[in-house]
Amino acid sequence: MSGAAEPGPAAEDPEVSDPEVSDPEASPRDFVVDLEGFEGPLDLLLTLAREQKVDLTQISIVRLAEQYLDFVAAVRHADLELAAEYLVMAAWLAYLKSRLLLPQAGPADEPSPEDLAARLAFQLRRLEAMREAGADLLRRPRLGIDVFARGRPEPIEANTETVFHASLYDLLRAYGRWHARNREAPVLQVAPSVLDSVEKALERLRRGLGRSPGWESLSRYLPPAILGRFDGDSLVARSGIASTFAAALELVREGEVALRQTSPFGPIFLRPVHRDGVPR
Amino acid sequence: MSDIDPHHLRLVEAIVFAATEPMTVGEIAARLPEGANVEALLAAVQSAYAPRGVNLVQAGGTWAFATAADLAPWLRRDVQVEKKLSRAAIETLAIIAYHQPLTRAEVEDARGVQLSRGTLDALLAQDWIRPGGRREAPGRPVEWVTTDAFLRHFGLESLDALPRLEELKAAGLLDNRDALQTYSEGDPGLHEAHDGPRGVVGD
Amino acid sequence: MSDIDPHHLRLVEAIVFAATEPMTVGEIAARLPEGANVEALLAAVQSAYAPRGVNLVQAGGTWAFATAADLAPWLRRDVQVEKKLSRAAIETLAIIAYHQPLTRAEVEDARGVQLSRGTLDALLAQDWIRPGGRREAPGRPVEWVTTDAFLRHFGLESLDALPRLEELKAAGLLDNRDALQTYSEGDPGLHEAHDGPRGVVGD
Repeated sequence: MSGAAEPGPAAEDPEVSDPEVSDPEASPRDFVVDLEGFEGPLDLLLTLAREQKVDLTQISIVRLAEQYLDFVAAVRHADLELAAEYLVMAAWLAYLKSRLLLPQAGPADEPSPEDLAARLAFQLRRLEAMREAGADLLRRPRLGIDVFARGRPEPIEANTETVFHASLYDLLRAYGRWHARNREAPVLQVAPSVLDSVEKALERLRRGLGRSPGWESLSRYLPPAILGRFDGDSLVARSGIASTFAAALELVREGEVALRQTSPFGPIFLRPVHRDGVPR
Repeated sequence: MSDIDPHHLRLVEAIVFAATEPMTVGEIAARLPEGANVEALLAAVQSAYAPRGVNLVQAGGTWAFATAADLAPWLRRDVQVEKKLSRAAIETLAIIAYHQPLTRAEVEDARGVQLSRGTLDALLAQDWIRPGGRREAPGRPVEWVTTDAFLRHFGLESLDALPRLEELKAAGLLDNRDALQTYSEGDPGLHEAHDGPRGVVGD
Repeated sequence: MSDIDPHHLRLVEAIVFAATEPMTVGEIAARLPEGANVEALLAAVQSAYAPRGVNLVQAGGTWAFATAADLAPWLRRDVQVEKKLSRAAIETLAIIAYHQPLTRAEVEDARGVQLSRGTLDALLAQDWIRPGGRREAPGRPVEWVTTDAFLRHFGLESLDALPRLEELKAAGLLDNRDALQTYSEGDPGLHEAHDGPRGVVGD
């Protein structure tokens, strides 16, 4: 964004001390500080407009455009960085100024230069008004500064109910943090295992136990996914069988069920047992 | 005020006084006996306390006791150092307060510059603004509005009490039309220069 | 009481009201203009408030305002203890709010840690989440969703009003750093000082 290389130290550049732009005593360094003090092109325009010392409704947009362009030229002359938005405004003001000075019929669907100038003036007036309104707000008696809420919460002993407190800010901040954390340090995502676990098998067994009092086939407790389509080769099926069997053994160990198998590799049956070993 | 039950009056005082947070009329009503005229009671308490050192203050829909504003010069000295709000934050707050509901892009238009990170954040952290819904427009951006906590902090009974509201309205400065639109079309001002900042788009 | 300055009377009220602890006569005197008769002022305030719902109470050499003792039966049922939500709970709530419906296991996946018992309990007790049905998946786990009470508490008109990711980012909230750090990086839109995140308290 800055201009081409300028010869010599900028401090010796006579353009920098253009009285139009800054204090004649100011060094380029002060100049940088000045520019950084502005919050965008409108802010700069507003400051320049005040130098005209007239009511904003009476302001000369042509004169203002010239002031702005001089300022920008001086900044660039000093080989200083200027944010793109300042340059965009400069280009537009140059265009507006030329149209205001050399009236010519523009395309019919384009606003007239006077209209554009009026809108710019409106925007400057509005920004100034909002600035003053903000200052007015700050001058009001403010809670916690000029005016105080009750300092001490009431110590009443009673049936207390815990109420958790959180603000919308807390909520959004928590989400933002969580999101940022996830993005910065991606957590290893392990897909949920399709294999059956002993825990799940135990849950199935405990849920089903007691529904029928007598012996029933352990195969009833296989995971729903493999029930009915018995495929001994599938890893899923084998894990289901193994975990169901292990879970059944676990329940035997805890004395909750009894197991029975009448022949090698034959079907396995189980039945719930009371704590004292008696069938319930 | 013959319909004011003195017992109810005392209860309203105690209820609002004991609360750790400002209370809505509905919350106060829920703690009073059936049929109590809460609005009238609050008005009675407010006028009873008006000449005192502690006042009953309304902010939007909520009520709380606070020290009288005119005592500020005598009370101010024992306050912790005030957190300074940036100029951008105050300007943004004023723009939202006077023009709400307002999208972020509209705030940027009004200031002619993009909002830096942290400006809305600072206002949110103070609980002075909240998202008030979405604009039925392309992108459905969030609209920002001020909160009752904002009103309370600045001692405003309602948004109608904003300083110089009538004057600004009369001057047409609260109209949203006729401004240069730099940001509200989504592109942060980077476009063909001869179009002007965001092409000086008309309505 | 001809020696009672009405201005001093109001000051005493405001000072005692705003104090975070009951105050001694000496502490009150230190904040009043020289020569004020603090004892007489306190007695005057006490008698002025005696018939009201709020009284000036002396206890062990200190003075404080308190709700009138005879109103206790009407106030007692309303007492609530405010606690800040734990960081785990607020994060869980935020994740459910943005991604609902979610099962417990999905919340745990998202946060990378198991949920402690109290976390969902606290959100449930607050009526901010509720079971919204069951996931058609093995085990048919409960799916959690947020409630209308959640929307009310956080001042949201609908879930749609939650700022989107890019809006959070723009507001400076999409950030893993502490607010304190964020605020000290010289961005022109920032506070000069900040309390840090309110309410994000670890368990």
